[in-house]
Amino acid sequence: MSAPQKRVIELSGDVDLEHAADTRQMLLDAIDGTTDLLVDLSAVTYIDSSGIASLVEALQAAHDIGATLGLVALSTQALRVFELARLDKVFPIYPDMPTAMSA
Amino acid sequence: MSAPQKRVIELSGDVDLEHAADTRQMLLDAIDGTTDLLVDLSAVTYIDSSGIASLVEALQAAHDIGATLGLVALSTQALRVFELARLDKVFPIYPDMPTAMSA
Amino acid sequence: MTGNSARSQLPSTDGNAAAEQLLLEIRFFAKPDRLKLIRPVVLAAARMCGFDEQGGQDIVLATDEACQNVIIHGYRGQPDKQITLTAYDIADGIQIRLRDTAPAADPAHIHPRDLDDIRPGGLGTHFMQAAMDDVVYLPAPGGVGNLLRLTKHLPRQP
Amino acid sequence: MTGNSARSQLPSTDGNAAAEQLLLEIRFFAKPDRLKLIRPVVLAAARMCGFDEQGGQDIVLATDEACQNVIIHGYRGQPDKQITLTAYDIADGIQIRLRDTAPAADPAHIHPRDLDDIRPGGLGTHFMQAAMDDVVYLPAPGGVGNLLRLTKHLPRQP
Ligand SMILES: Nc1ncnc2c1ncn2[C@@H]1O[C@H](COP(=O)(O)OP(=O)(O)O)[C@@H](O)[C@H]1O
Ligand SMILES: Nc1ncnc2c1ncn2[C@@H]1O[C@H](COP(=O)(O)OP(=O)(O)O)[C@@H](O)[C@H]1O
Repeated sequence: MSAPQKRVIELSGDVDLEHAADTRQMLLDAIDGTTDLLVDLSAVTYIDSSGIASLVEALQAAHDIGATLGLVALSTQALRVFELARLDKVFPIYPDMPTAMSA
Repeated sequence: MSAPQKRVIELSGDVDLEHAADTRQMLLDAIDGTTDLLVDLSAVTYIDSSGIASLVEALQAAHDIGATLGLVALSTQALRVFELARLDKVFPIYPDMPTAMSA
Repeated sequence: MTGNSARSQLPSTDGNAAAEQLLLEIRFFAKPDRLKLIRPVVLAAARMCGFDEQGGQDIVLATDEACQNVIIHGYRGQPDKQITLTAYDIADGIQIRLRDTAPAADPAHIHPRDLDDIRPGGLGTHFMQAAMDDVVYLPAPGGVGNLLRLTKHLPRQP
Repeated sequence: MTGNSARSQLPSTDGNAAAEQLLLEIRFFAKPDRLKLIRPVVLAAARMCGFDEQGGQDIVLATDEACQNVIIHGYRGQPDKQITLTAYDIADGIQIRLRDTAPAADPAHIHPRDLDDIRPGGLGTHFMQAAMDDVVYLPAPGGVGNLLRLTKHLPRQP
């Protein structure tokens, strides 16, 4: 495969206010080089504005070091939330991991 | 097929106190001859003691006219409730419709 | 007025155990169509207390049957009466309390049918006993009505 | 004491509309871990009022965001404060009311960030506006606190 290496971070369960601090830390910890990041949301059962805030912060931190951050396998609920926030054009969004890996 | 004809009744959604009168009527209405009955529970989302009561009443009405009444495709929750009531040995219980039809 | 109940303070505990934590209080009219609103929140509370899906479903069943009995036997179908449900995290399990303002029930008359005497009905209290570790009928604290306490402990870790 | 709130009567309506029907009242402490108990009951209430899965999820999101704002901005994280949520079937939709006892909020200061100014935060009130038809901040009836009214109508039948 000739594509550059990508690091995958998996979020799961309710990405909500209760887990906001953990989510933020986990995402920011992953941004430690120029590796491009993919956030796998396939196991996310619910996401709210606090989860979105962590992802926006991580996206900006990734951009700051010249990396990218894409979102993979969003549920209908998650996609809806990104659309409502008009962030579906800001984040690269991929339907599944093979598509994301070969993008 | 050499098996006798069987009539299938489908229950769906929450077979609970709210729907107890309808459930009871639907089951008793189906017992109008000697046709053997199969109650398809595959679309049942929840069943409680009121649903069980309707099924016990229907079983007894079926027996009164020499018919049988079997239960098909119980969810884990439904099977659990029949087991707790020790009715899993009283009703014929089939995992799926083909098995029930050829029994 | 809704405003009154907003200002009366939620109890942090009922005074029994320091380790118990009130998860939430729900009040609803004693009508059969309300039970579908109660079941999902009881399941979520059970999961929050550490029960698995099966344990949660048992707790939902017991609570649902308890509410049915208040609707049918306690209030005899009067739809303007209310039930108050509180759910507590008791550290090693869950406790659900149901309060009503129905005439005092006599626990001696509350029991399931003989399981071998197969007939419609008479299973609700059996499900409550089978699904929970402890089922206690008490007079409501402070007067009118009943308090039913349903307790279930987490299975011991292997 | 829990007994007090059991005996204060649930309002059958808030006096606004004859067609509105109280589905239930939930009280909980203003803590982030309680929101997972609230979401499933709001979804069930939305389904009961006739909304489809997508409509129900929008109502859940708006309610969750409203609770978050009370927890964070209203009560500034004080975990011993409480929120009272009531859900009404308004015949052509649903109304969710949230009451708190936080200092009166000034609606003029409650608004989302500019959606084009991409930064973390500032989206909760946008989700509430986008998901619901009507979002109204009122003083709590009878004094201390705030009342937030979230209303959503069913889509017209084609
Ligand atoms: N909350 C209650 N108040 C008064 N009587 C009750 C209550 N719950 C149960 N009972 C009594 O206990 C009996 C058994 O209850 P249960 O096992 O749930 O079966 P069922 O409700 O089908 O009769 C009821 O028939 C009733 O006489
Ligand atoms: N319940 C509330 N009480 C007081 N202020 C509030 C309340 N809800 C929202 N606000 C104000 O409105 C702003 C925007 O809220 P919101 O769009 O939810 O984004 P965020 O909470 O991320 O700031 C908040 O930063 C706060 O200043």
